[in-house]
Formats: sequence, structure tokens, C-alpha cells
Amino acid sequence: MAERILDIEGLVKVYGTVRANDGITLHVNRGEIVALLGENGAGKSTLVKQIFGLVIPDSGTISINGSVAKIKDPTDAIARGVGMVHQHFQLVPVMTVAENVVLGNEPLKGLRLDLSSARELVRTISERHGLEVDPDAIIEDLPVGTQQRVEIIKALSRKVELLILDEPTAVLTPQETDELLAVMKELAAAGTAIVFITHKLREVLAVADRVYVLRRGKTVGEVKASETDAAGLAQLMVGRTVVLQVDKEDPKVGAEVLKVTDLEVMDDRHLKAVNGFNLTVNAGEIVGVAGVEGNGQRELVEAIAGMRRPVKGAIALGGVDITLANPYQTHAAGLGHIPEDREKHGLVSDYSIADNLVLNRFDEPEFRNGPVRDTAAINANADNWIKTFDIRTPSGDLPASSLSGGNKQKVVVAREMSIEPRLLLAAQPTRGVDVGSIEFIHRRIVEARDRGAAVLLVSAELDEILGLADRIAVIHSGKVVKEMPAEGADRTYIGELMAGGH
Amino acid sequence: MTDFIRNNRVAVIGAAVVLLACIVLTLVAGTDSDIVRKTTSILRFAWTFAIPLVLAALVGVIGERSGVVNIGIEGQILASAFAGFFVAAASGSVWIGILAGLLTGMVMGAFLAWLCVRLRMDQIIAGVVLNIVATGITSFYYVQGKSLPSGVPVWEVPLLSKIPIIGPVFFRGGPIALGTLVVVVGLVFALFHTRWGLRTRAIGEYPTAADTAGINVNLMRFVNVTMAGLLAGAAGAVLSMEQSSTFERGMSAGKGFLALAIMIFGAWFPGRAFFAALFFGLMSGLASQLQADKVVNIPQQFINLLPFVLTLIILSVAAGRVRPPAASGQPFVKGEGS
Amino acid sequence: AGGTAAAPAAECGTADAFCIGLVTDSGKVDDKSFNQSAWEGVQAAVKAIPGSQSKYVETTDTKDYAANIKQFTDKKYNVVVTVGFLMTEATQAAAKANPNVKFIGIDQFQDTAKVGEIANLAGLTFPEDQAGYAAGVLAAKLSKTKVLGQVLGMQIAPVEKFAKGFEAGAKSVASDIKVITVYHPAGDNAFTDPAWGAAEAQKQLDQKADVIFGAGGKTGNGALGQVAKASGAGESIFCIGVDTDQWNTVPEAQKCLVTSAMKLISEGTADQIKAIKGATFKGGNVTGKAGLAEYHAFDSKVPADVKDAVSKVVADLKSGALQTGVKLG
Amino acid sequence: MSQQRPTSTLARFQSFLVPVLALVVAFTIGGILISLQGVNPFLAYKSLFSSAWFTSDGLLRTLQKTTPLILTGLAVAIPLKIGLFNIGAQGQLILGGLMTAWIGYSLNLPGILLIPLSILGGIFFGALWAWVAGILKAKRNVHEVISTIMLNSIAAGLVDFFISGPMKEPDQSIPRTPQIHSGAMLPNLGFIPIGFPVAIALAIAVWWMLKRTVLGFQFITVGENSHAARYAGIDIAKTIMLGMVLAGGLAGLGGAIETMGVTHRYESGFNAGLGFDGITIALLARGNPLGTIPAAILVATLRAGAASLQFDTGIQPEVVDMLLAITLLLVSIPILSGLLGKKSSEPPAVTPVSKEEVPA
Ligand SMILES: Nc1ncnc2c1ncn2[C@@H]1O[C@H](COP(=O)(O)OP(=O)(O)OP(=O)(O)O)[C@@H](O)[C@H]1O
Ligand SMILES: Nc1ncnc2c1ncn2[C@@H]1O[C@H](COP(=O)(O)OP(=O)(O)OP(=O)(O)O)[C@@H](O)[C@H]1O
Ligand SMILES: [Mg+2]
Ligand SMILES: [Mg+2]
Repeated sequence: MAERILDIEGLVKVYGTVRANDGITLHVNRGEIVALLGENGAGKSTLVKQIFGLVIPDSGTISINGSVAKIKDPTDAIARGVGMVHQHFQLVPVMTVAENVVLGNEPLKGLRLDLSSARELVRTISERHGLEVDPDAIIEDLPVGTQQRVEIIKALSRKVELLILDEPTAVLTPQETDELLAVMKELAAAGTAIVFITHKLREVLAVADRVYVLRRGKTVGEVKASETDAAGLAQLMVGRTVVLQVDKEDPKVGAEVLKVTDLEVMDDRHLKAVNGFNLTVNAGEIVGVAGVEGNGQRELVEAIAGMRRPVKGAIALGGVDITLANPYQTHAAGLGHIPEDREKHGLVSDYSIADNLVLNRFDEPEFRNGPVRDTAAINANADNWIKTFDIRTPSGDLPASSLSGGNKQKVVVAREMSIEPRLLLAAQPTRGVDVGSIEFIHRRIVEARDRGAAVLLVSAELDEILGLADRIAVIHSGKVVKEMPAEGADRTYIGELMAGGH
Repeated sequence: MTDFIRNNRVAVIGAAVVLLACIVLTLVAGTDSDIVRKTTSILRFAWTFAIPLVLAALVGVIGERSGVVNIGIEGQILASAFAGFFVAAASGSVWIGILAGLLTGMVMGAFLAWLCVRLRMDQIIAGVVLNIVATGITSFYYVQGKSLPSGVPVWEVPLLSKIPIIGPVFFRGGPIALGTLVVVVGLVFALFHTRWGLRTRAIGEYPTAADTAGINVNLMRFVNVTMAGLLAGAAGAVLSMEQSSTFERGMSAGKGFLALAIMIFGAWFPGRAFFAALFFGLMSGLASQLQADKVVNIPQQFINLLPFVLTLIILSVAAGRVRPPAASGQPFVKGEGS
Repeated sequence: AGGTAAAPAAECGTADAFCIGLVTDSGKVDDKSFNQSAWEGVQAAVKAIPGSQSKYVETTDTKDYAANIKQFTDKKYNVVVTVGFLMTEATQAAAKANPNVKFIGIDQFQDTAKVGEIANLAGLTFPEDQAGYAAGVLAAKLSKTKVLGQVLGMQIAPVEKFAKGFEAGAKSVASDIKVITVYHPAGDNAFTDPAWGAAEAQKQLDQKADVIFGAGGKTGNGALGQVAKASGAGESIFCIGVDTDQWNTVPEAQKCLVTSAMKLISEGTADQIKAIKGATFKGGNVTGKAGLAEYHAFDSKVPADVKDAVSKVVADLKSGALQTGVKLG
Repeated sequence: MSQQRPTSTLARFQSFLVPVLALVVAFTIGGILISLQGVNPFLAYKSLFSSAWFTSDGLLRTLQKTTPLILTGLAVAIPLKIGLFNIGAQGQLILGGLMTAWIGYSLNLPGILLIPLSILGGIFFGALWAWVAGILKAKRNVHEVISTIMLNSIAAGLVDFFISGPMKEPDQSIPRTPQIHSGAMLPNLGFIPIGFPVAIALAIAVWWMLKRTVLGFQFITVGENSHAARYAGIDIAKTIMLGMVLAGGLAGLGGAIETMGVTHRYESGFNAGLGFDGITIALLARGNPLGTIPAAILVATLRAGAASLQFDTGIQPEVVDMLLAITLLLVSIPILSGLLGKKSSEPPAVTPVSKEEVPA
């Protein structure tokens, strides 16, 4: 029998009326990779946060290495050999890699910080595990993939025996994901136990030894990865059969809707992020922009939506120049925009769901009587979309912050669909959303296409692009390096193009 | 040492140039010349003016670097000046008075920290409350006819005080004046070269990251804001005991707010805040000098406006390039956002 | 409690009572300056007049002058003293409205051409320029460096009269003498900024000034305190106070304080009140006394010829034989 | 949707109860302080309130003091909604007051013209001054706390210059402007100064604007989440400037009413602290425009009654600052509301000042 490192018995954590963890029992052996699966809000993050001391359980026990551990803060967890890579990176953006890695565990020379041994530590770990990173780089200058590496180095620098990874691949490219999975396997082979949270079944099947499926705070299934498949896992998670493959007809391509010519856009730090970008999107088709994050996708989308001013080039929507238009004007021109960061741009979390459903339509005649807002119309609108989009909430009066990630995203998608856009800009439309909601959102995007909208889909998720797009444009260093029909496109080939090959 | 010079090239070269200029000026013009006297006197005025501002700005720097906006510095200064003076008068010792001033600043810092960190009250409001409470208490409990038992002693730093022009200005003064220099240098070191500094910057930039690294964010914020209160206390004590020998109602006269401008001016760096405060002092010194010399025929009010107008201009030109600590002003709640 | 002086005797407004009320300018009755002097004058009068009583109200908002005066007229006070030239109009209006109450307005010159004669109001003003002039003469004679300094409060009439008088007096001794004159820059704390006063005084000392005239409430007091700390204070470096004899009110300045350029507010106020009681009161403009305070410990240090020269100037100014030549505006 | 959250009635009840309870506690503590000075606190409070409310000229004065305080309270409260902290109401008010005085004394027109002209002048200059801070924020990302502090000092200097220079009343040693023409003076309706109902109406209008209108939604969206606001097509720069201009206009109006209705001229020392009291009032009102009315009445009452308090009991007028400080502390500290229930009545968020650069 393998050596137990983690034993969880009847763990309960209640938030108000929500039983986030409702008697979870789970164990992990040394050298084993265990995946946690579950819909948004199933309680995965809550579970691992308790192991790492970020959340204190209401009842139940966590044992590490056979003895019951009262973990009251991360210091306790770290001391017991637990390391964690968080769903949202826990790195201080303005500090260097070395500083971040030693934060909380700083080497000293007298009173002084010993930064040279910090650098040395980073180098040693990065060489040992093939996680290449410059110890003196500033975090915010690094692409997300590299930041992820820093997170892992940080965890490894504390001599972890149990490593927790909460949705580590959500922001990675296929190549980066593969690299990470390789590192995980290597660590496991060396005896480290790994708890791995993801929404991507492919990864689970590729790397996990065992899978726990959570639903509403309870463990509803435990299976060996080798004894199941994607459909089986999906069914366990949602409790019903899920269509993983997007079901769509051939496109009925119409007139040109979006034309981007020679576009140049600067990023926040005044560096050229989009550099000579050319692309057209026609009515009735979905064009997927595939690329490693940080190759100008965000700036491209913001420029088209009017949130960022291009320095050169032209953008036309239905023949009308919108290069210098602001979001108000692009919206009026029939552009729907599902923003990449729904919390930051897409929603006002203290506003009611109803208000969020008219966030960028609030001053349309439909929702006002002269200068006064027409609350009746706003509420009617909300009732309608909550029903149509199956947004899970007792009332449109509740603040958006009360929704789960998937339902928040549904609010945004519903709103953008509500204007029946000519052009739908969908940036990472299903990031961090559970399979059930992904299926729903994908179906909506296809419906919009079939209604005749032009759709520009930007996603770091190659599977999403492959499944949804009619045409694929691979972006690298701010320009399109290759366009191809989605039909018969090759995963590996696109991955190489994304990485700058060919 | 060579490391230090390499990392602080601008500062080192700047210091060397200033030093050289002082020596040359003194050699060429003579110690007793008008120009040397005037330069020295204006510089001394500037530094005197700057001392409470430097201290107060550092309170702001420490607070915001740890993630707590402190606009109650004004109140801390006022209350400390009050407590320092009256305790000195009652106890018969300026030293006990200075101690009381420091402690008052600290207690008010702890109060602010309690409001902001523990109760998670809106930080700006907490600061305003602090100011109003200080104004209320100090004016209500003010009593007349008290005076300091003795002056605060003036010390000289051997050698350094002999440097022409700069020496007598910066290296000769009361304990708080000299202490201010030590604090500035110490804080520059502490903030960027020690464990405390790394952690402080981390909790002000991204507290959840610090939390997951095993740092007790709220405890550290509490301690930092409380200890920074000592500096606010020093700023108050220097006003009522070292720079004058009396307490006045409202004697802080906006210095706590000006200090916030200086903190931003100095881009949240203690060293730069020091120079920014000195710049304000210099402006003020020049304003009164222009008035005394009657050299220019512009109304006095306009000369006095100069520092404020300049601040606005400089800020609007330099804005966008300075970035406050990202989490400053935001209470930290464990387990959220991670 | 602050507002009440003597034990309440008869109710104000009754025949036996003699009630004196005082309204301060925005400032406190303990300001070591004109408010305090006036209040001391009132108290002196109370002591001298048996059965009299007094109270004060401190103004916190300059818009409340009238309301604060009304506190006293409503309670049928016999005398209301208002302090400061900012209250000129409020006092005149109140005097016209309450002909049975006698008013004393300190630092309040009545422009009779405009407001006519107000019989129940005495506007008490002081020849500050004369006091300043005499102080200037003394300072110039004491100075070795031939540089004098003035650290002043807000640039308003009484302060300006002191300052200009001081400069004129100094120049009358030696026309090449240099007088560094600096008013406090900001408006609202011009009289309450001792730290600024001290720094400015130090600056003037550094620029060779050896006699410094501190005239501007607490700001000026800060200057005096700083001069007292200078090396050579009382030997080669001196300071001169203002308004009252600051030997007593600013003890930390005793080391350098040769004298003070005084306006005798207390005396003037007390005299007026006594005149009211004795029914010898006459409304209109009343000029109080101004002059130099005694030398105290410096009596032996100031050379006799200097003392003589200064007393002659004081006498000539009083007799009108000497004019200060100070004009404002 | 009509079905309300169950907490909201409680929240509404709380937002009313907390300040009342705070007041009671503050006055109790104040009473203890007063009795420590050897004075019967009931007598003291009776003196304070009866002089402020129960004499006709006391009431007039209280309402006169209330009027500008409501307006400066609003001048702080509106920017709070868009995430800005306007420390500059003081500067905006004094410039407005000065310009009103200037128009009022230099133009000799019939009242029907002069009154609106003077008021507009005050509003305009107050708004202009706030607009400077607004444009610096919107276009150059200069933190409004700093710029308004600077602008306050500059305004004070300018006012000082004008009243002792170009606008000085001739033959007068006090730095002040001449008196405005009688046509520019605002009358009192018995014990009600005419500015008072105007201020009340404006407070209601601002509340309504923020709560019900499209513009209000725009303001609050910017304050809640400026990124989302930008995404939603709201011109943030314009909103910031508009918010500041509205605020400055209200503060300027405060100065105008003060000049036209109370002081009839501009004089050094007038209007001291009115703008800063606006901060206290906005915070006492927890950022709610309607709340500025009772908050301003409270502050004005304390200030108007302070002189009587001193006359009758000898207690220093500064005691009212103590009372205000304690009240504000209790209103803003989460403890009282914590005792009353949950955290639902949260104080206004001031801090989410957008740190992002607002693109030009
Ligand atoms: N800090 C909190 N306060 C209140 N409720 C919370 C909190 N954190 C989580 N919850 C609740 O606990 C439940 C579980 O949340 P958790 O974050 O563990 O979900 P998850 O499985 O990680 O979801 P996802 O896949 O979206 O990351 C949620 O439904 C949520 O309502
Ligand atoms: N303080 C809180 N109070 C109430 N609910 C909370 C709180 N914090 C988180 N939640 C809820 O927890 C659930 C999961 O939160 P989590 O932080 O995992 O993000 P998420 O909603 O899953 O989004 P994503 O995973 O896309 O970032 C959501 O339903 C969220 O509303
Ligand atoms: Mg999660
Ligand atoms: Mg999540």
C-alpha cells in the first residue's frame, strides 16, 4: 500500500447558507497526482484553501503524513510541506522573480536581505526542473506562462511534499500546458504528491492517477483516470450527459463585416503589441484567433471595441470606419463585446444583475423615460434574459457578485447577445467556466453566427477554437502568421505556429 | 560599498556635486560673504521648514507602502505637538515631553490602524475622523500660560557639521532634527534592503501574495502604521518643542496634507520625499527672501503661491509615471481574491 | 469656568448692577495678545469698581460678531468691549441700535464723516507707529551689524504701523541701516505660526541681523524665542516684543528681550470703563497710549546715552514735536 | 423587480438609526466632558439648542449657517459617488463668494438682473476651480486629493490678493471688497434665509439625479468600476469633469449665497472652514445627498449655539468640535452598525479612486 500523505475526513465549510464543502473525504498518496473536478462553485478551491490554511474548516479533519494537522495559516501549511499554486497568481507584480520566490522565507546576511543567494536558489531550482526563468526579471514584464513557472519554483523552493495546483492551466498555451504536465509527472515520479484542479478533461486524463469529482460540496465520485474517459467525467461532474463536441452546421458566409487593415496598437507600457495585423470577418462565420497569450490579442480586441486607440491602420465595421471610435460608438455600430476579464470590464459586481444586463445599454431609449431610468423596462429585460439564459439566481435584484463564475459569464453573454450584434467579439468567452456553462455559451455563439452575425473568437483554448471556429487565424507577435480553414486544421501544426515556428 | 555607489549613482554624484559646489563657493567668496550667508540661511530655513514635512511624509510612505492610506497625519501631528508641549510643561522635562509626543503619535497610529485594519473602515474616512478628533481635543483642552521648562538642546555632529554651508544646516540641530536624517537614511535602507522592507512592499502591492507566502498581512499593517505614528509624533514634537516653544491651536496648519503631496511628489520613495520636502522648504524660504529683499515687484501673495502652482505643474507633467502601491487603501480580507 | 469673572452680584440690567461684556475677535481670550490685553483691562476695571461683573464670548466665526455682541445687549449689559478692527462695523451698528449701552471698540477708528458721531461708542486706537518708531531707534542704537530684522504677522493696519514705525525710527538713527522686513505669507495662521516665526528669525540672524522685532502674535513670539536661543543672545543679539510687555507673557524670550513696543490696551480699556462708571465717558475716537515697556534685566545693559536718546524720542513723539511720517496704503 | 431583498428594510432602518444613536452617544460623552468642567450638561445643551432654534434670530442664523454647509456637503458627496475625494470645496466656495461680491459691487444693475448674474458668477468660478482639478485628474491623472489641496491654497492666495489689491474697498484698512449693491442682496423670509430652501431643493435634486437618472447611473458606474464604465461606453474623463464641475458649482453657489445673503461683501476671514466642514458633513451623511441636510443642520446648530453656551456656562465653544468629532467617529466606525446587526449599511467607499491612467 502506497504511503498516505494527505487524509481528509468529513471536511465541512459553510459560507452563510452555502455549504461550500459538505463532508468531503479524500486522500492522496505520495508520488500520486490527484485531479479535482467539478462545476464552478462545486467547492474545489474552498477545499484546497483549507489544506493550505487560507480558510479554516468548520469541522472535519485534515491529516498530513498520518497526523491530524490544525492548519491555521499558510505558514503552518508551508511548515508541513504543503505548497500551493493559486488560481490567481500570488506574485507581487512590481518585484523580481527572486524576491517573489523568497518572500516569506528570506535569506539574510545580517540585517540585509541576501538577494544573491535568492537568485542562486531560483537558478538551482529552475535548472533542476527545466523551468527556465531570469531571477532578476520583474514579474509584470513576464508572460503568464513564465509567471506560472515562477509560482511553481516558489512552491518548490519550500521543499514541498504535497503540491496543490488550482487551475494552473487556465491561462497556458497548449505547449506550456504540456510542459507543465511534464513537470508534474517528473515531480510525482520523484515522490511529490500533487492535487490538481482543472476544468479541462484532456489534462486530467493525460496526467492524473486518480480523479475526485465534487458537486455541491460533496465528493460524488472517485475514479482511476485509466478507467474512465472524458464523457464519463463530464457526466459525473454535471450529473447528466454533456455534449462536448460543438454541434454546428456549415456556415452561410455573407458580406464582409469586419475589416482590419495594417493595425498597430500599443500596450499599457507603450510597447507595440499589435503590429501590422490584417484580418476580415464575414457575416455568418466564426473566425478564431489562436495564439499564445500576450501576442497582442488583448490589445487587438480592445482596439476593435474602441477601448484602445490604434496608432496606425484602420478598422472598418460594415464598411464604416471605426478606427478611432470609442466604445460607445462601436457599440452603437452593432458590436457586441464579451470582454476577456469579466470581473474587471464586464460587470459592476455591486450592481444588480438587472443593471448589469443593461450595463452598456443603460441610455438606450428603451430603458429610459427622458432623463430618468425606466426601471420597469430594465427589470422586464432582466426577467427575460435570466429565463432565456438560465442564469441561476433567485432574483435579478441580487448583486452580480452573488453569482458563480459561469453565471456571471452568462450575464455578460446575454447582454451582448441582447443587442443582436452584427459583430460579436468574444474574448476568452469560457475561461474558468465549467463544462455545463461552456456548452451553453458555445451554443449561443453558434446561434449568433447562424443568425448572420460575424464572430471574432479570441481564445487561448486551442480546443475551443478548433471546435467553434470556421476559419482560424494564428496570431504571433501582433500579426497574423497564418490563416486556414478550421476544417481539418492540425493541432500540432497550429501549436507550432503559435509558438512562432515555421 | 561599490555596490551601493553603483545602485545609487544619481544620489552619489548629486551629493558630490553639491558638496563640491559648497566648498568652492566658500573658498571663492569667503565664509563671511553675503552670498554664503544668504545661501546658508535660506537652506537652514528650508530644512527647518522641511523637517516636520519629511517626517510626516515618511508616515505616509510607510502607511501606503503597507497598503494603508493615512490622511490623518495632520491630526497625529497636532495631537503630538499638543501632548508633547503640555507634558513637558507639566513634568518639567522636555525629554519626557518629546517622549509623550512620540507616544501620542504612536497611539493615534494604532487607533488608525485599528479602524482601518481591524475594523476595515474606509481609510480616508478614518483619517478624516482622526483629524477632527485631534482638532476637537487639542482646542478644547488647551490651557494658557504654560511654558517649556527649558529649550531642547542643540547638538553638533562632529566633523560633518564642519562642512561648509551644508554642515551647519543639516548636522547641527535638536535631537529630532538630527534624528530625521537618520530616519530618512534608515528607512531607505530598511525599505529596500531588509526583510521588513520586502514584506512591507509586498503587503502594500499584493497582500494576498504575501498572505499565501505565510506573512501575517494585517498584523504587519497594524504594526507598521502604529510605528509610523512615532514619526508623526516626532513631527508634532519638533513643531511645539524644537522649532518653537509653545503650542498653538491648529498649529499643524495643513502640514499633514502638504506631506501627502510630498509623498506623491517623492513617488513613495523616502529619499525622494526628503528632497521634495526640502524643495518646498526652499520655495518658502525664497518667498520670504524675495519679500525681504524687495527684489521683484510682484505681489507677495503670488510669490507665496509659487510652491503650490509648481507642485500642480510638476504633477501634471510627471503624472502617470508615478504609481502608488497597488493595494494602498484596500483593506485585506483573508481568503478573498486568492 | 472661563466666561465668568466675579461672583454674580445683582442681575444685569438692574440699577445696582454694572456689567461689562467682552467679545473677542476670532481668537481666544488667552492669546497673549490684544484679546488678552483687553480682557485684562476689563478685569482690572472690575477690580476697581465694586459690585461690577464681567463676562466674555469668544468669536469662532467672523460672521457672528453681531450675534455675539447681542448676547450682551440682550442681557442688558452696561458696557460692551469689542476687540479688533475687524469688528468696527458690527460694533457701530450695535451701538446705534442700543443707545443705552456703552461700547468700547478697540483698534476701531471711527470715520465720523461716514458714520457720524456715535455718542455711546468710544473707538480706541493706538499710535502703533510711535511705539514702533521708538523701538526702531533703540534697535538701531544697539545694533553693531547695522542690520535689523522684523518678523511680522499678517499685513494688516496695526502690524504695518508698528513695522513702518520701526523702520522709520531705525533709519532716523542711521540712514544706511538695513531693515529686513518679512510678513507671514499665509492668511489664516499668520498670527499663530510660531515655528515659521522662529525659522524666519533664524534666517535673519544668519543674515547678520542682531536686533529682531517680533510683531505678530504667536508668530512673533516664535521669533523672540528663537533669538533667545542664539549664541550671544542678550550680549550682542537682542529682540524686541510687541503689544504688551512680553517680558511676562513670553518668558522664554527673557534672554534677549530688551523691551516691547507696547500699545496699552489694558490700561486704555480699563480707563474707558472707569470713565463710563464715573460718567465722564465721551464717545468718538480716543487715542490710547503706546510706548516702550521697561527694560527689566537689560536696564543695566543698555548704555545710558541710548536710554536717554530713546526717552527723548518717546517724549517728542508724545508732544508732537516729532512725527513718525508713517502713512499706510 | 419588486420583491426587495429582505435585508434592505433593515439596512434602511439602520442607516437612519446609526447616526441617531451616534448622536445620542456623542452627546452623552459630551455631557460627561461638560460636567467635568463643573457645568450642568442639561443646562449647557438647553442653552445651546434654545439659542440656536428657539429664538427667531438664532433660528435665522442657524439656517444661514446650514445653507452653505448643505452645499459644500453636496460638493463633497457628488464626487464621492464617482470615486473622487474633493477636498477642494473650500477653494471653490471662496472663489465663488469673491466673484459674486465682485459682480455685486461693480455692476449697478436692477436686482432682477444682478441677482442671477451674481449667482451665476459664483457658480461659474466655483465650477471653474473644480474643473481644474477635474481636468488634471481626467487628462493627466493627477490625484484629486493633492490637486484640490494645492488649489485650496492657491485660491486662498488669490482671494487674499484681490481683496487687498484690485478689489479692495478704497479708504479702508481692512482687506475686503466694497459692499454689494442692495439689488444683489438676498432677503430673508422671516427667519428663513432664501438660500435655505434652495439648498434643500438642490440636495433633493442631487439625490434624485444620482438615484433615478441615466446621468446618475453613469456617475455611479464610474465610481463603482471605472473599467466597466469605460467598457460600457461611458466617457470617464467627461464624467469626472462633469462631476467636479457640478460639485464646484454647488460650492461656488454656497459662496455666492453667503455673500449675497449674509455678508454682503467679501472680507478676509469670512467663510473660513465652510468647505472643510463639507467633508465632515458628507461623511456624517455617509455620502447620501439627502443626509447632508440633517448633517448640515447639526453642524450649524452646534456652531450657532456655541456662543450662548459660552455666555451662559463659560464652556469653551470648542466643545462643539469635540461633539462633532465623537459623532463622526461613531457614525463612521463600523462598531455601531455591527451592534445593530450586520454590515449591510456600509459607509461610502471613498478609496476606490481609479489608479488606472485615464487615456486622453
Ligand atoms: N469567501 C466566500 N464567502 C462566501 N461564500 C464563498 C466564499 N468562497 C466560496 N464561497 C462559496 O463556496 C462555494 C464553493 O466555491 P469554490 O470557490 O470552492 O468553488 P470552485 O469549485 O473552486 O469553483 P470554480 O470552478 O469556479 O473555481 C461557492 O458556491 C461559493 O458560493
Ligand atoms: N466574499 C464572498 N462572498 C460571497 N460569495 C463569494 C465570496 N467570494 C467568492 N464568492 C463566490 O464564490 C464562488 C467562486 O468564487 P471563485 O473565487 O472561485 O471565483 P469564480 O466565481 O469561480 O470565478 P473564476 O474561477 O472564473 O475566477 C462564486 O460564486 C463567488 O460569487
Ligand atoms: Mg476555484
Ligand atoms: Mg473559479
